[in-house]
Amino acid sequence: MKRRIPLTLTLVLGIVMMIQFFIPHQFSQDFKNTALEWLRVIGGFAFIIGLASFITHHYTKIKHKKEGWAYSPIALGALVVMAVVGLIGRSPNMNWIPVTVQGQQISVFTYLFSNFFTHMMIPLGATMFSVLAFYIASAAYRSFRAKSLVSILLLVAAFVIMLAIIFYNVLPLGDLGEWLLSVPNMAAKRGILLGASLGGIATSLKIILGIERGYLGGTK
Amino acid sequence: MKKWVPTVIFLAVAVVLIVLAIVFLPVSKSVWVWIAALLTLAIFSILYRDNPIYRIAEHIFVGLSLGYGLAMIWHLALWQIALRPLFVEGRFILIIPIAIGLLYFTRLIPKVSWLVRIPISIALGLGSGIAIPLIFQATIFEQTKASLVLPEMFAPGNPWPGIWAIILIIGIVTTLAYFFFSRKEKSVLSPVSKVGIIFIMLGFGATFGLTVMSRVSLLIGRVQFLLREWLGIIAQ
Amino acid sequence: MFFLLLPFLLTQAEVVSPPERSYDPGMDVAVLAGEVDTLQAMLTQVTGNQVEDLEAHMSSMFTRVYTIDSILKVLMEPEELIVEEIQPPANVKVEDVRNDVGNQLVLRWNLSPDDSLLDGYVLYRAVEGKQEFKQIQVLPPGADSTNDNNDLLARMIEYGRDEIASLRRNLPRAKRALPKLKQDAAKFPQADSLVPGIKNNLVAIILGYRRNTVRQFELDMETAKRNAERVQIKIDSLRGEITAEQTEVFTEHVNALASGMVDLQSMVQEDLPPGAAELEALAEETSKLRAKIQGTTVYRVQKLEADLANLEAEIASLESMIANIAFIEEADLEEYAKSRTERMQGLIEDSEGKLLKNRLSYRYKVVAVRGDLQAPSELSAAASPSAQLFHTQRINVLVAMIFFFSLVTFFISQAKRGKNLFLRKIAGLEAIDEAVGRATEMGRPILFVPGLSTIGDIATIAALNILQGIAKKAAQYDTPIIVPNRDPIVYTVAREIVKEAYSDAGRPDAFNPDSVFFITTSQFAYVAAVNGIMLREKPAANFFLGMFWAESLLLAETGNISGAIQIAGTDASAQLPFFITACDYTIIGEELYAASAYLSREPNLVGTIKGQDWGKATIAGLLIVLTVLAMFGIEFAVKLLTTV
Amino acid sequence: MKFWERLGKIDRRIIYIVLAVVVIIPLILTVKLPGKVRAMPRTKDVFDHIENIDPNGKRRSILISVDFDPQTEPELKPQLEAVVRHAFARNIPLLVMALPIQGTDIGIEVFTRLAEEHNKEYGIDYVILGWKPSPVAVILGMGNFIEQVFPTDYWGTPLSELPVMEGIRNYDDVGLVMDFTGSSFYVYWVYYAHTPYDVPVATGVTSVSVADIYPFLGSKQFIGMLAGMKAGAEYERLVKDKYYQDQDIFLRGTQALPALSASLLVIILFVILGNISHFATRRKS
Repeated sequence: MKRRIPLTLTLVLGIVMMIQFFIPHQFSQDFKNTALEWLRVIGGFAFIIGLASFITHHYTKIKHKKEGWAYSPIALGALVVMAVVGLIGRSPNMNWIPVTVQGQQISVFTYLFSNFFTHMMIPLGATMFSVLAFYIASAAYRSFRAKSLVSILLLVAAFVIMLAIIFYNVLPLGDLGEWLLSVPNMAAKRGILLGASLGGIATSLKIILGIERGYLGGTK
Repeated sequence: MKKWVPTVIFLAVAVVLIVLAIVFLPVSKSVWVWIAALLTLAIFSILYRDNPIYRIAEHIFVGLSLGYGLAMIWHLALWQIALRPLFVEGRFILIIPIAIGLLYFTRLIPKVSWLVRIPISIALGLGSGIAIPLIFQATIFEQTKASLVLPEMFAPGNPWPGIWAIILIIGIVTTLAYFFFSRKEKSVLSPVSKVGIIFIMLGFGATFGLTVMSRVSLLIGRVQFLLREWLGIIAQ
Repeated sequence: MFFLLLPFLLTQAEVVSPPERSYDPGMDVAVLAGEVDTLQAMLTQVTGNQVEDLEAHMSSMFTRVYTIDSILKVLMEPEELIVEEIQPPANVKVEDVRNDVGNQLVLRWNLSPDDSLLDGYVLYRAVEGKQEFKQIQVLPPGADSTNDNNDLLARMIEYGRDEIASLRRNLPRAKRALPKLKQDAAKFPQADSLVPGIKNNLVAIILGYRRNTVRQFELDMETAKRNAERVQIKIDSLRGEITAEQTEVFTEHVNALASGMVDLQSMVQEDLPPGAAELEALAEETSKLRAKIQGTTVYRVQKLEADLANLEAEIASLESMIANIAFIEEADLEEYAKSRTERMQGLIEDSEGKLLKNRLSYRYKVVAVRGDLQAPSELSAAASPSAQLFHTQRINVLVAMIFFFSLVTFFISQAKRGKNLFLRKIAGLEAIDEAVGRATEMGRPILFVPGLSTIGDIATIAALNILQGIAKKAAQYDTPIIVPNRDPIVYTVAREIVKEAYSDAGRPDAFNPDSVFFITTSQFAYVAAVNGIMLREKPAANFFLGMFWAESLLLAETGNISGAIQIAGTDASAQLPFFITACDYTIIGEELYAASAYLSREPNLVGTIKGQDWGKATIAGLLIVLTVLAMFGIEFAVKLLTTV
Repeated sequence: MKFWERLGKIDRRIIYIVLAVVVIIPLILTVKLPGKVRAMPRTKDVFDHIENIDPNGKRRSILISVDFDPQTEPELKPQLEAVVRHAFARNIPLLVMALPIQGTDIGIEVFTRLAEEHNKEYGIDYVILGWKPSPVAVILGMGNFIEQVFPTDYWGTPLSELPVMEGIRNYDDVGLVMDFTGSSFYVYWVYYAHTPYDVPVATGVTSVSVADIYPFLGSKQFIGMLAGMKAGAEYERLVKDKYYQDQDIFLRGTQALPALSASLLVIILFVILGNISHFATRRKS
């Protein structure tokens, strides 16, 4: 029962949606629209899983005083503050504790929420990725070796693309880069795309047929 | 070196820079820009080595993101498309998907935690069923069709599109051959797949160059922020 | 650092402006219509109307002369034609649209011979056997086909229903709110008279928009007033910016331009035949100059003044709106809601009457119209919009689906029956023995990173399958293996796998429980820890298999410096280049799945790989065959792949 | 040979500093590249398509999907701003949504700023639809009826009360879906919007995914593509030349371009130097 119900649901819904694709009749369209609406509603609740695992992860860390546990209260605190500020501050017509910002009266919660986003989340997120530029520079110097025919080809193609970007105004180089992207690159990527699509279809099929059942709970 | 040394160095450098900046530059007067700038520098501090300041900034980010998601999901999803239609507009049919969605909570109750599989299996079943025919249409058919060599590509005076199309088709077929795992060694396909690897490497090379550009762009974006919004060195 | 300047020096060498697009033939008429107007105006101004020059100019610019002819015709024969009779369109044909939900018909007819004289065509429809014709569409002259469907009508009906529902919902609310609103409105000076239009508007607002209380109006007004003040201040400050000196320069420029214009005009007059092009250039030049001279300050002042005027008007209207609320009675609300509901109900009924119905047949007539003249066509044959149960243009998708599904299930069942399905060896896999051997010789450990993703990722599962084989070999040679994990579930699975491998090799006692461990879920902290392991323990062989993101670069770089043999594999195509350049062997994309199938021999995996293989072979075959067919001009090849 | 050996063992932090200097100096000196930025054909395609949208016609609106997180914001924001400026200049109604949740507030920030700059009004010239869960269901659902997916806008106002939505019902009234993404959301738009509903789709991506997108460009499933920060600069140039010649607008991407060229060049040099030092020292040993 614990396995049969979910497996049957997947099987039935998967096959029904596949058949729906081939039926243009109104009832089929109505069914599809309802299914999509329900899917959106159900999807709204999916965040619970992420939230639960985040809280338990940090809670156990603090409880057992694992390495680096001191940071966990910071993460949890940030979560609570942002959630409270957002839940209150993003409500329609919210004007608790108004403050004046650039001549507009807005709630202090709304004010904090938008500033937390633009002046904390954006810089933190964007900088985390920009650090990679330094790592690439270092790896370029220390590890990108032209040690085989394959890696020589790869490095040459990469150089052509980078030079084409820098000197795009200089015709032959820019056009060579464009050609590299739209002929050999497109051929390889299309081949890989076709293979990957077949892989995706096969995986979906296995999910529907209940052969692939990793989603039932991770371990066997 | 002691563990706290980088922290101290970072703080010292930060303080010196801040003082210098306030004295000599048209720095921003907004507290928020300052917070953003200091957080940016905190993340950059990992370039020296892993340190507590970086870890704090990282954990703040993780917490904020999740808190943000929670608030937004309540306002934009649960309220707008589930609860309001149900309670205000009286669309009682929505009780069913809402009940199914609530099953996600059983994850927290060990005894009935298997019930969480029901919403997951519904989402996966619908998703897979919708995806299969559309992937056939959107990639397999569309991409194959777009790869065919057509006579009109060989316009008199400009046969190049046709020639490139032929190379394209050679590249696709040889790439597919490289990933063809049923081929025996020393079969005809071996040299073919060697041609395939050339195309694959040129393709990856292109990705490589572009990835480098991408990362550098992100860095420039951050430096632009520091120099422009914060320090005011670059003109607005 | 001279190289910093290099790009700029080089780009200086050859600067190429973007290639101009040639005119889209479909756009010729639109482009030309604009051209003719401006040119005609200019030519008239300079020389009087000379059509030959205009034509020469236009045919030099455009290849499609026939559109010019039609425009010229209109230009040269402006008198109104007097028409006494028009011919009807003929041969009206109706067809059902296939593969739809059954709500549309396609109509085609031959244009009336007097098409160019018509105001347009009007389309009428009647249910088969009934005489009552309803007007459905009005079409412009030149239209010889149309699609009759329920789209627009459905939209109307939905709109009407929404409006009725919101009226019903809001009436009691508005009634409740009204006394309070009137109280607040009393604070404002009374408006001179109640404008009926504003009143209706107000009633609608009070009914429909619950946020729009007087409070909101007041807030809006405050904002508007504040903005007006700001704009005023800005204008004053900008005015201060123009100094006497600037004004002088400005006047100088205008004078210079005026004198220049005269010269240029006379010059143009002299060599007119090819001169149309110069005229154009002149116009452009002049407009640019003018913009420059006007200067941003003047422009901004003007714009701000316009803003100020707008704001003041807005304030006035808001004030009168608020004051007018005092005149609204509860009866007004009711009356408005009632009349509006009636109107919407009328709209809905009318639209519903016009909806095409699935099971009925319809006849059409098309009427040519010019002023009061009407010429109806013959009645069309009857046709009925039917809904289909199978989408015939998707047969190819169905065939492909069935074919591929049977391939996959066939091979899976073959593999399950124990049939040995051949899979080729994979280069990176063969190197595993070499790497493990080297680690044994050097007496150093093996490092295995099973990717950074969760167990739900196919790449992670593939990596764990490969780990099984490696751990077994390590157990046999008694070489230590280190498996750091980022995901807690992957960690438990990996631990079981390594433990099992040791007992399979007959040495369960040699398994060190500390060799498989969980580090942290934080991406960069995990990478820092693994890098630390590589630098401290100096493993002789590094395996990076599974799903990787940006950290691929960091891992591969550190491993490279520590001098280990590195074998990597992932299906993340953006990360593969880093592995290829920094590792000794790389397992590329799908090879990873194949490798895991090859090692584990799990029937599901092997069967799927085989199925996909033959799917790929089919695509490659089709590509070649269909290209050959297409080159011989057989359109079937392309049609076969066209889906809707 | 000792020189190469020592060069090979150089501290990574020195490399970091070199890169930082190469990025900062062109920005501070506000180096301007000579000549105008030449737009790549893919960028031009997007520009031309938006040029040909008739703001009074049937397919008159643009649906902008801000499908990126803060992580890739520096690369995609110049593109987003340039496209929004273009649409504002042409008075095209804009619908703004997001598939990942954090995209909404990035969109709000950009739109509130630019709308003020261009005198555009919320609800009349553009609308923030916001975010809804299950991307596949959202994209497919909007093909049927936008209001079914987004009954209200981001702030809870019913869509039917916003003038901008008048006559915009589903993809049939959308002239272009413009998706900006730092991950693979572009595939969703091809699969679930372009394929079933045949709406023109274009994408603005980080350079990482550019090479992967070419197959879809070749098959015309995307009408065009904006590739990374570079394309942002190109688009800015196209828009400024056509609509804002006399106006001073901040060109985020154009400003960054010299630093981008310089740092790419430095990285190429690093690879070459690294390889020379590697092979020189290896031959010795």
